[in-house]
Amino acid sequence: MSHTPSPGIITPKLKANTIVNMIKKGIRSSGRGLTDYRPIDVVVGYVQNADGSALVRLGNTVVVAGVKLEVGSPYPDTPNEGALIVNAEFMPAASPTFEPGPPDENAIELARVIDRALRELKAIDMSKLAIVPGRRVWIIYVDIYVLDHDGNLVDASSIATLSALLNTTLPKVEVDESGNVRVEKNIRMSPLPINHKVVTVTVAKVENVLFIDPDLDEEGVIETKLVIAVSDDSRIAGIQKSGSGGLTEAEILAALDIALKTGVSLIKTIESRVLEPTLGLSTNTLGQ
Amino acid sequence: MSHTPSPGIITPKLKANTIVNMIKKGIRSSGRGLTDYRPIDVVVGYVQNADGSALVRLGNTVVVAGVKLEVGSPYPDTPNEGALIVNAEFMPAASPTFEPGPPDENAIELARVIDRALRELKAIDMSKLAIVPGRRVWIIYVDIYVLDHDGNLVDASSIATLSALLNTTLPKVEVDESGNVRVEKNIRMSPLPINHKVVTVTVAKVENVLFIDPDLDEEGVIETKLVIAVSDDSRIAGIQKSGSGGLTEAEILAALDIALKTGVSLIKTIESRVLEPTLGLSTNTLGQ
Amino acid sequence: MSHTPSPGIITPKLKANTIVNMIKKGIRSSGRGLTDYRPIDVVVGYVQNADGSALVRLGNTVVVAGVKLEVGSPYPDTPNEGALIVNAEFMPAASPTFEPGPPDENAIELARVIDRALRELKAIDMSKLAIVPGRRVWIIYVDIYVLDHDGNLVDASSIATLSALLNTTLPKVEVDESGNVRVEKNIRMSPLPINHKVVTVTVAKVENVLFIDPDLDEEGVIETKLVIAVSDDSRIAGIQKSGSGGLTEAEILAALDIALKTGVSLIKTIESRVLEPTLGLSTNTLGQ
Amino acid sequence: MEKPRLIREDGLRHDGRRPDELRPVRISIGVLNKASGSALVEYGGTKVLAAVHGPREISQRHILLPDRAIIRCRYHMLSFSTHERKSPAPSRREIELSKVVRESLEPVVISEVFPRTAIDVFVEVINADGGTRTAAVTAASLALADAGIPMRDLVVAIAVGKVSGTLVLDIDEAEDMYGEADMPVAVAPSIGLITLLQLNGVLSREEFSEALKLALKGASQIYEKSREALRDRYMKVKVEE
Amino acid sequence: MEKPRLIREDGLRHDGRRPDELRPVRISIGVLNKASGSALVEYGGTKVLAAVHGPREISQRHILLPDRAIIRCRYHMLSFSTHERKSPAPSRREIELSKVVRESLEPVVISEVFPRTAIDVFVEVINADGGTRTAAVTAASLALADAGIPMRDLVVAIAVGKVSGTLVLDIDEAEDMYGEADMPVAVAPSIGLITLLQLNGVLSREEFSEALKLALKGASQIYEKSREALRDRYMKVKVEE
Amino acid sequence: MEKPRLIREDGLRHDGRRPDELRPVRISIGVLNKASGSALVEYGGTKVLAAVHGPREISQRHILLPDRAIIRCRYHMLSFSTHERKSPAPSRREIELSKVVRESLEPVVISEVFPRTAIDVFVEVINADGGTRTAAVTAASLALADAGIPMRDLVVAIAVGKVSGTLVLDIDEAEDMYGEADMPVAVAPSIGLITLLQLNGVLSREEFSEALKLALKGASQIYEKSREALRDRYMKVKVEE
Repeated sequence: MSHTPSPGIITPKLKANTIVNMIKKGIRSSGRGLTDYRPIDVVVGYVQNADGSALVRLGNTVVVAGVKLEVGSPYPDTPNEGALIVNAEFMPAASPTFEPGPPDENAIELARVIDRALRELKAIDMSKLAIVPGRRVWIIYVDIYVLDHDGNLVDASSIATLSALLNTTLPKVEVDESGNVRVEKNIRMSPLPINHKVVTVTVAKVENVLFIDPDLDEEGVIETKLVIAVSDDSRIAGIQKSGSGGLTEAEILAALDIALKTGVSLIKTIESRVLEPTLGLSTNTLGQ
Repeated sequence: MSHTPSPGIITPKLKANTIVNMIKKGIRSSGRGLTDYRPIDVVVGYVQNADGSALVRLGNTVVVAGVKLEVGSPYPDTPNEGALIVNAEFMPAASPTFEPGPPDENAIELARVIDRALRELKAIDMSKLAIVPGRRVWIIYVDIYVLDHDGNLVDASSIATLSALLNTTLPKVEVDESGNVRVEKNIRMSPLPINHKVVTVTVAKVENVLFIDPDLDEEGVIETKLVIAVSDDSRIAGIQKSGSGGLTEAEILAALDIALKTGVSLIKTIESRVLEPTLGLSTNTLGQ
Repeated sequence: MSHTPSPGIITPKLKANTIVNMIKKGIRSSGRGLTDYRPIDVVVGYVQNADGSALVRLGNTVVVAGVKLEVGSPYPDTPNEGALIVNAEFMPAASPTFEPGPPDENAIELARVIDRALRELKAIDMSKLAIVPGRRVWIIYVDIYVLDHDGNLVDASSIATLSALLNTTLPKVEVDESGNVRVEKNIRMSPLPINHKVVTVTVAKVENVLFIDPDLDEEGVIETKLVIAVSDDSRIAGIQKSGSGGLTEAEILAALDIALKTGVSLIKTIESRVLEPTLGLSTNTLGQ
Repeated sequence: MEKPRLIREDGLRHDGRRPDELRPVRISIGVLNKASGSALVEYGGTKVLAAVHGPREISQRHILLPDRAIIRCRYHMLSFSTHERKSPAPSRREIELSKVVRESLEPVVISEVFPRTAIDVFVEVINADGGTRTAAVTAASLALADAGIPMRDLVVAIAVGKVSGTLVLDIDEAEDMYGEADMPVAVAPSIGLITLLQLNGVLSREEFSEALKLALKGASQIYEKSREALRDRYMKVKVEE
Repeated sequence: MEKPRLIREDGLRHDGRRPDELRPVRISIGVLNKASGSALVEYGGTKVLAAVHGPREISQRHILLPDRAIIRCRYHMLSFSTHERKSPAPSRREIELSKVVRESLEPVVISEVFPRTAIDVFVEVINADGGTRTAAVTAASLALADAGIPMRDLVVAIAVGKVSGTLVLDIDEAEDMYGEADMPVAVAPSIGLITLLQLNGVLSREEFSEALKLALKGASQIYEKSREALRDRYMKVKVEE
Repeated sequence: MEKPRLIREDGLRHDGRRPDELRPVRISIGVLNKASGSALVEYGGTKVLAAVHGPREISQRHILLPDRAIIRCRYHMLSFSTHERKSPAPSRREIELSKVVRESLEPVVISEVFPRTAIDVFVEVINADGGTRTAAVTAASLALADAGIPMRDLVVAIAVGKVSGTLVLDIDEAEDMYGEADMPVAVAPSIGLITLLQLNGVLSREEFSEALKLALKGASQIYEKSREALRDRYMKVKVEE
């Protein structure tokens, strides 16, 4: 059963008022504007045993996403295609309010929103992931772990997911005459075939003001938010209204315009971070 | 672990005394006698996506049962027979005292009592449900959901189950040369082969008086009850004493006689409701 | 999550002090010395439906272990070998502090320590347990149930496990031309092939004194314990430090010497109990 | 289910509806005896029952709030409601939809009136033919009203889809399965708030605004039918009294 | 297990028993050290251990009752007690039998003496050869007595079966598996109450009354043996004191 | 992974290390924002994050103790940290290691200072290449120090293995998989207490004492690096202030 959540760590009334008043003036902490992201760091290849991985810092929010490729059976209705499975967990390390255990409704919603955007956009070319058509295909497991929670987990997770997918390579496989598949993880053949890139842009609303990338304090004051998946060719690849409030038709359309504009440039930023050699970032820390 | 239940919604002492005193005089609310059922409504075919279904109202108790047929593997010891799986859930909608979650001991007991009666009587002709003998057979899932709880859930569920089974038809199947089974749910070939009909009759006991079909208020005062499965040929197809009390040998024999007499006529009532066109009952409501 | 345990049934302070003072003088209740086990009773073949079983009393601690042999698929990396699966449960009957439910961390640790000792020592000759090499092998399930808890559950369980394995016989199997396996449980062909025998010896520490086989009262005062698996050829087949304290290097070496000496003679005791006809022990009780 | 031709040559849909046409909507309020409120809502072949218990005290005290009632919500599918039998364990989809349905109700329930209590909403999908979550929102909202819970407005919901390139109202299962997009929308029309919005599929900016308008148009028809059903229910109760 | 000839030409059963003959019954009381009471009961090859803890306080306070002790009961089979290894997860059968065994004890336990406490009964089936639930009831009843719980009477239980058309007492696993009916009965003989009655199979009205009489006859023998075992136990305890 | 030649002709190991040589050790303290304390520890390719929350109150009051803080500990592997994807459900191995890691910390935490609270230690294995539990102990100990929990000493841990008959320090995954023994050891060097000791494999009495000495030697190097990392961290904090 889903239930009205308790406010986690309550933002003191005075601080909350200050945050709202500043947002209404278009100012936010550390001086960023309503449609600015916090600084983004991306470390790809952070996890050696993954087939692709990325550690992402969005301000003080830290997420690691990893991709594992396993040989498995296709779904009966898509016998010649690979399959995608996206999971997310909010680690108890990330916040005093997170409990260990199976993913709660927030983690499940996050994973499903990211999964749907990838799936509906056909972001991954699944038709190239059959190994023995009709029998053996690549199953792509994307696992997202939130390690430090300072707000906007969906966008940080979507950035980590896209980065990890762009970092993923397919290992060599050999199929013997009886159809048995042998994987050589040490030999990498090609990158994962990507048709489209997609990120989410979360637009928050407080007292009729819209802004993006809320941090944890700001999440304590917002009424609701709209998570909008944006593709590299400026289409809307998914929407999820989340939170206990509502929006007017005009607010929704305004939020979409913000998301489309921000999302496309965010994808470019990620591409450059993933493809260029990492500068000044150590894999020895959590990307600080 | 099973534990002594808390009384659910406690019947006030005065009301309880009144109920007991009336039962001892052979009178019950709405004027029915000790061996009278409340009014019974049956709507078959209530659920379009089921292979057979029935909504049953027994007084204010509402139960929906549905049958799903799936192609599966036979049990190793009956390779040429279909299989039957009966489940029951008490929906939280049905009573403020029901919690969401997996079936509790009462729901499990109810399902197993109905399952055993069908199984022991060989009510369904399982030998006609092999598709590819030894390999593929029909698995019959009967799922029972209690939607409104005003007492005597077992009998209401057994009526719903029998009605749903009588409403069930087998779809067309095609088996190709390599033994793969293709089901065409849109083409219905024949009714489910039924050997015998069976219902339960629940006989309740309070202060040495026996009566049938207790409503929720009456269940609050009874000491124990005997659930007796009765076949269309007047045999006893199962018994379950349920509840915290006991019965004397004489009481048990008397209960059996009541059940045998009532059960056979109840089966006739159900047959006529299922086979005749529904009169005056809308599928748009819960059978009211 | 593992958490600091609450003291179960608290040994009263005065009694605890007495126990500690006596141990420091080398004396224990019922007069045994620091490196003496309590009396050991072994009843093999206690469970008729098991393929091997033993009921063990170690003082007032009672454990029953049973072996079930099932035909299954081998692990991919050992296609021509049988497999071993060890489970342990602490039954709620055994102590007012044990709750029904899946095994807790203590039961899991116990099972894994015994499993590892058997596995690392290659105590069972797994290469003789393939039925159809590469496809069908014997899976050996060892299930350990603690029925009465008066301390030192690991050693009692390891004695019961070894006894049950020595009591286990392989049934006749027939393989038909298409590779199907038929087991005839009524015909017993040979004992389970055993390469090595192994038991654990638990050495407890309180205020720098080491002693073995702590009873429940003694477990209430010890700081930590070292579980040492000892093979029949005097090797160390596994170690597990357990409990919230620590040991010095010298204490560890001293504990090892105690364990090696005690373990080898314990194995001899078990062998004689298992192989000789049971004298004066009834299978009608719990081995009293 | 085999893929039907979703948009016919005459521009109508596979079941003969116009693109902006709802399936038949049937609403029954107060169908259960033991619940505080209940409603059965059908959109064509989709049949959803909602029941409300409460406001009430609950044993899990620690999740209650000092200044308002909490809403608890479970969206649940009966095992035989779908083409393939649904396993009884809660699916990730059901967990997500329980949240989404709850959050569509939060803005209209005046929860401050009942602090330290829970209002429980149980949604049972009896038969699924597309649009179960939107029928669930409408049914839940009516069950809340039937339970006498004070509300700022009714919430009603309807889905818009894109099938064979055309935007269509109230998609059924075939249109959902073989179409390009599914966009469920819940709205509290009198207070002008959209309280549920999901897009499962890909749309351009222009398609989206058109789709949203179509959804709001469909919702206003559901709203009228809902208010009518409530009026009937109350009049009937009055007459019976 | 292959199907044996259940009734031989001489009218005796596959193991040589007469139709109304019990298997050897063995009873040991007080076999556990840490439980408040315990008993080990064997009906032929069936071996069942019952342990009682309490009356005691428990952490789940909300299930306690203000005017009586509650009884909690778990019927559980050791994994190696059956022909095929039993998976450790509680089966639906175990859940049902935990309830049925508890309800067979409720009428005799004088629970009003210990309000706001729990009396816990743990049944462990060590070896299963038919009749585990009836051996469980007898063992549980004796364990309660051993724990000093005040009782109106002992409850003892035995099954009657119909095999190859004949009613037989105390059926074993082969008779259960290949027979036509299994009817476990628990009775508190001195107060004349039947506290467990199940029928798994099909009987005529006449067969049923005959079967019930046979069960009560068998139960009275178990009752004598149980009281004897209790007398022995108490005398032994007295002597040891 | 195919079996490499574990000890080469020149006496060095498959990755070129001497038998008594550690892999590169990297330590970062205070890497997380929302935890009370945290540390990231790498032994070669093994990367482990530890976070501490508390001392704090918790909702499960009944497990708290009146005279000390309890320690709660979870050892957890990210699904992609291993060669084969790890299923998200807690494995028996993880449950055991959560206990073993907690018990390695208990002797050094001065828990009496915070009665009726919990100190929570969360270990996340990010990449596993042998020695995850020992890296976990070192990281947990540093995270506790970072959280300001008073401690009698740091605990550091390292494994010794036996591969191709040779005792070697700090075994990696290949050496663990194809070697004869794995012996993780945790030690609080200044107070001379060994707080974790496991042996997974078979050793003679002599091999064991040699192996223990080798472990203590390796641990003292980890200890120095840990103290250095703590010093750096505190100085940095001071400078930032």
